[in-house]
Amino acid sequence: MAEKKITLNMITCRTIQQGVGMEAGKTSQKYFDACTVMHMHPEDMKKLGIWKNTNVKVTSSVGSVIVKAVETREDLVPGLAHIPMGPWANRIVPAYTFSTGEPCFKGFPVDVEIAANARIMGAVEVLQDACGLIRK
Amino acid sequence: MPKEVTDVICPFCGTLCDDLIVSVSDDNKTILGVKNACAIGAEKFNHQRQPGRVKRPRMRQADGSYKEITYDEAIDWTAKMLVKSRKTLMYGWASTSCQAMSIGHEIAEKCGAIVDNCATVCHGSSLIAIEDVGVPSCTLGEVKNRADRVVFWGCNPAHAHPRHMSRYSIFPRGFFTVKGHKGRKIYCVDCRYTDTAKCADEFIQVQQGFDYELLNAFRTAARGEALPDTVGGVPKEKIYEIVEDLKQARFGIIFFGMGLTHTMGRNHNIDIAINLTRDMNDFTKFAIMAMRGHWNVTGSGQVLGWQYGFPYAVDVSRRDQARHQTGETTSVDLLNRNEVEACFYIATDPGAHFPVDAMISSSRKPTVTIDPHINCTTEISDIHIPVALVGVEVGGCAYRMDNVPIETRKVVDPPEGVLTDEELLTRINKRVDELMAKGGA
Amino acid sequence: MSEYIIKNGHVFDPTQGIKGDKKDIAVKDGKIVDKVGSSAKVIDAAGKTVMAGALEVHAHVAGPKVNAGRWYRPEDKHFDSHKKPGITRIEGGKSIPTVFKTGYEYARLGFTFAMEAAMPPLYARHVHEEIHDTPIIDEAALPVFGNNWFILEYLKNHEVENTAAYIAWILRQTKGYGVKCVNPGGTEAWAWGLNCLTIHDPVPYFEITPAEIIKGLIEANEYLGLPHSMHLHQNDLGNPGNYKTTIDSLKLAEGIKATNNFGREQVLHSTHLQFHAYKGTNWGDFESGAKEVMDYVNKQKNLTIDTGNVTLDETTTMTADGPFEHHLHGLNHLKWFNVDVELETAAGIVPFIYDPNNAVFASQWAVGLEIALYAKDPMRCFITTDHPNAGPFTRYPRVYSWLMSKKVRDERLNSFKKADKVISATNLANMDREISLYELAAMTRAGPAKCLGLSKDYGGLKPGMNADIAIYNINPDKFPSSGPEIEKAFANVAYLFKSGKICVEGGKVVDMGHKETFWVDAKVKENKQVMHDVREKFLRYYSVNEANYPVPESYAPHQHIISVDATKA
Amino acid sequence: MNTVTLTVKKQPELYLECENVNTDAFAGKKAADIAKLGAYQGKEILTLGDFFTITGEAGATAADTKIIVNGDCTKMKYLGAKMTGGEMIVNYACDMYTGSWMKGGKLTVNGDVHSFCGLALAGGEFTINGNAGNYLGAAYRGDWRGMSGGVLRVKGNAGSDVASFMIGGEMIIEGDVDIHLGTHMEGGKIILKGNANRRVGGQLVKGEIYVFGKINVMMPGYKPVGEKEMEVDGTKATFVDYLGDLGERHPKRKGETVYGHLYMKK
Repeated sequence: MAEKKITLNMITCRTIQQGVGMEAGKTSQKYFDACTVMHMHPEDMKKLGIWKNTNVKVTSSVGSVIVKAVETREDLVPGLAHIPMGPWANRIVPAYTFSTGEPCFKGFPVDVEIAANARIMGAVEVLQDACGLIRK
Repeated sequence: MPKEVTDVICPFCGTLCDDLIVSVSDDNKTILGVKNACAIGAEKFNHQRQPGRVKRPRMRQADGSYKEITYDEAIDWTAKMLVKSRKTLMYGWASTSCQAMSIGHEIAEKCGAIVDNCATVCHGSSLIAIEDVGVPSCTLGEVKNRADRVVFWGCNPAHAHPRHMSRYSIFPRGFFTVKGHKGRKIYCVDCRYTDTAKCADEFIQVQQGFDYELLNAFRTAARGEALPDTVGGVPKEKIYEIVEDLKQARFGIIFFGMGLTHTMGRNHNIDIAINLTRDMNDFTKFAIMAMRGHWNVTGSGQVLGWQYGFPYAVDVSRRDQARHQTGETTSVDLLNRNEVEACFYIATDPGAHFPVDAMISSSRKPTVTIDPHINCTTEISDIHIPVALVGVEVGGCAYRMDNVPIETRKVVDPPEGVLTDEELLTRINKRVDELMAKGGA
Repeated sequence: MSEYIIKNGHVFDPTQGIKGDKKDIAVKDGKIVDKVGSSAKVIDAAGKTVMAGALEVHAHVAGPKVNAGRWYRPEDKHFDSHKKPGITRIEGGKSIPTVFKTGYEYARLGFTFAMEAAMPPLYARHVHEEIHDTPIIDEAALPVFGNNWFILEYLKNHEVENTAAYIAWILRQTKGYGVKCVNPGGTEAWAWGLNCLTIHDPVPYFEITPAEIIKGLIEANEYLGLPHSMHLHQNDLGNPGNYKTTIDSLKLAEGIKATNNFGREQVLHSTHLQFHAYKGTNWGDFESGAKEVMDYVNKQKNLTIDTGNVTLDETTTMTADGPFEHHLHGLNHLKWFNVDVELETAAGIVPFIYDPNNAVFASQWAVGLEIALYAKDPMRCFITTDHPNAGPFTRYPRVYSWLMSKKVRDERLNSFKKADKVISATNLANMDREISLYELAAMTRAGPAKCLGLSKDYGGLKPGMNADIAIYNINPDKFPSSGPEIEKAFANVAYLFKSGKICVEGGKVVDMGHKETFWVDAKVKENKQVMHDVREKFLRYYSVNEANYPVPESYAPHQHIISVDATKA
Repeated sequence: MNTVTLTVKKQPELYLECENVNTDAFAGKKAADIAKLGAYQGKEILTLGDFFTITGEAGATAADTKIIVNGDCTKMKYLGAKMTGGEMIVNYACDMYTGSWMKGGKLTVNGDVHSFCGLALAGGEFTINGNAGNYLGAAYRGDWRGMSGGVLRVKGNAGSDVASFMIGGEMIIEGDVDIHLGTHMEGGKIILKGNANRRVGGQLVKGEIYVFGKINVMMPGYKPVGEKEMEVDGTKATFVDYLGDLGERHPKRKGETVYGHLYMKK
């Protein structure tokens, strides 16, 4: 029986697709495709009970974001997850800096739940939504 | 007849490749193609000619939409914001030229602001470490010509600095390294089996967040002292073996990235890696270098350095002195603590790269963003002022990750009427002077 | 431009032999002139000392290592960053001031020119960016050559002409002023973690010795007829017993005559000699070797030197002598910065505290003063602190006070915690000489100007010369007797004229002047070999393209280009 | 000893730089003069009188002066910084740099303090009857001279980077600390009554750290060499003596290498 929620250790890093997407434009499809994914180990997917390319809700101490769980050629160990840096990853990155100026981009716990039918927001939307700038 | 501009400097990452060839239409308006660039660099040039580029400043209206305004209006609004605010965050600078930064600093000193650059969320940790313990380093050509042991620790140039490995660190043949890759032993230490790790002769998988302990073990091993059985998931035999091999280097280099700067302990991870490098110099020659990411972020540190004596997070808000304290005068902390009253962003996109809580705080303050393109930050700002792309539509000085400055080249004209950063900042500076002469906003 | 007449000041000008006579100095259109019209502004200099603007012959004031020293030492300015009222910017930094403070402080001390002593060619653009931002004072920079692969390869076969052609090429690429040589061969050896401690140690791989490099560079410099001579930081800096290597190096200049059109007489300038004049075998039996070294220097007319006076402060050492900084870090364990620069050079930085309670540091202080006091010809011995290595340049007034007053100097000497040890290890206690204002003008104005090949327009107050003038609140008839008084008088000029404009008045900066960047354009015969080698090295070994190597014109908007024609050499 | 009492009457809108709130700045002044002392809020120059009701008067010197601060000080920086003598009591939480660069006297905070407090403490007594933030008693950035003297006591917890580059003096933390305790330490004494997260004594050259609780992950550069019965801050116990950091350089004295000591309570 798969669990409904698993806890993973999250890191956010650059990828070349994210770099290309960024230069293509923050509102481009390339950027969206590159940054709205979460790299997971196949074992963790099994544990959560999903196949790759399923949308998931990722929740940290500061918030939640919907991204798509995918496998990666850059192997992770089980328990470690990665979302490329960008406004989606930053919806869940804790802003605490340990008085060093650097927030917790790497190594913070997240809960991952299945959210197969949830919509992934756009780059601007995901930020404006957090800032309360979207008029409902 | 299209023409080719040679020796063009790539405006993307800190590798600052300076061998690009860009073909340009004969009216100097359109980029037709780019040679030698990596995928990201090429995209940067391609984006220049994308349709729909914003060519005039925009102001957010009450309904959340943006309307076009003139440069004069945008400049006036910005200058008034700066003069009125008692403490402003002026953040970014990594994608602009050193010449533009100088003008920005003058404005900051006049208006009372904190000047911070992208190091603050990137290699700021490295700068703290260097402030604490120095750094033995070298230029990238030294690596190409001499290095026979190369360690990539918590960095992934295959993704973040795509031409680094071929130009400097793994593959090139240099003066004393005629065998190229074959003459070098490549190590990669990471918590993931990255594409860089795949290029390495040896991959050491460290448990996420245990770099400090592992580096401590390397240093302990180098002194011949005892170790626990495993450190950070790495068996002690492996640690001894690697350390002995590193001692055999004639010229060794450690490259590190955000795997160290962002991970628990931050500056301490780099601090101890620097100390390992220092220790290795008792046996042979060793250097260490930060894989600086965002293009001219190094240049911002240099200009702040010679003008104020600090590499980032420079607080001239009181206008009578310059101060620097990472953790206090750094952008994310300033936003977290609501220490500033207004935000001025230039040549970067904190909206995409700052943690959300910092940006929520930012979105509640008057904000001006200066960027060639629409990005996440422009869409939560009061004003977006588009400018020419530095390194594509206007030249200017940029510093490479090893602090080597290169004057970048203009390859095409900016869209008609679009100001450069230098022109825009000069006009804001002038408007600030006018307002202050009149006694404020 | 305004006209000025500086009236009734006590003028000290070695270029005219004026030793404190009351004399009026007229200024018009940026130059010193015979006379000015009746509408000229009158500056009353009665009871004051008038000298030419001082020239700094050797300081680290701009460039990559200076800046690294700045930004990696936030603690050097955490409590020392202030804005003064007026037109000046925020000024920060004790041992390594920011560019703004550097310009202002030199001007307040009466300086109008500073030579950046070590410019790595690859980083020339950085050096010029800082020079550009440094207000008021004129500046120039010396590119380093002593460990450059081109030079090592040419001089291995004693190819002086190729060496000269390459130097000329570099000067043009970097907007450089002359030939600097730091720890010849030793810094290249450092790329492998090694060093050359004598002038006969072979340089790894390159099959050449420091002696051959030094001699070859002197010859190439004279082949070109550059305004300045070869400028040498010798091997084995800072180690007990090094005075022998020092004299051995100086001997390499014997028999070589200066060839130039600038009135320069020396062929070798040996810098911060204090660090190179040590006897003994270790820090325990360390002794001053100033007498031995200066006896030799006094005899050889084709040498000039600068002192490198230790000021007994916390400071930041920085040099292209990479192995030395590593060695120093091993002694004090303070944070070590190093950069090796491909094909060219290296640099190191370590903070340093010259604690007066330490007998060695106090002795170094004495050695520096001895060097100046032993100098028979003040036109060949210049006062420096090798800023910031032996101390920051802002301490010049204090160094002057020690040199000009035996009383002030002895007070310091006798109050050292280990005074007895210092007195027995050095000769200073027995020296009575006091440097006069006239000698000081030679050591800080006329001498450096001549040494740099600038004596036609700078370093004096002759009509026709550039109107760079410093007026001090010093009445030579009532010369201050206490250290603090002397310091105060030299620390803030009453007036500083830069190119005929008043830039400092009563110690306050009132105008940013019109700073110029000096560089030397040496024309040589077309040299296909050298140009081929350049192309080759850039294609294969440099990490930048040749086309991106030169310093663009815009970096030096106000250039003062000194042309040299060596095509007929 | 004369007493000056400050009571917060207005909260700053930004943070207030109270570098003039210490016994040295007050010495020799009456309430009216103290009220005129400057305080920056961003670029705005205000006075202490704008924010505090001030009563009493100071003694002739810092040593003769006692200051009591009442009211919410959470947005006030530099309270008691650089003081050289006398006494100061803050009856509320305060912000950064409280008691930093203190050389003498007695400073008590009856509340929490933020980061960078007690930086490079050189003398005097600094007591925090609450929790402390990060970089407590550490060195200023780039400086190798951290806390060098005096006694710093925290009743509650402290954050990360506590006592970095410590070279002397004594620090007692009665609660827990986060990561990096005593990093780069080269002298002095730290007593931790609670637990430490990770990285205790990394790159330590010299000095002593006593830990009563647990350390989540021990640094690999420490090795146990024996046990010692000791009385530490009033508690008698057996401690396991670890030498370290064995990855770091260590000075020699009379031919013997001097190590740092980490004492873990059994």
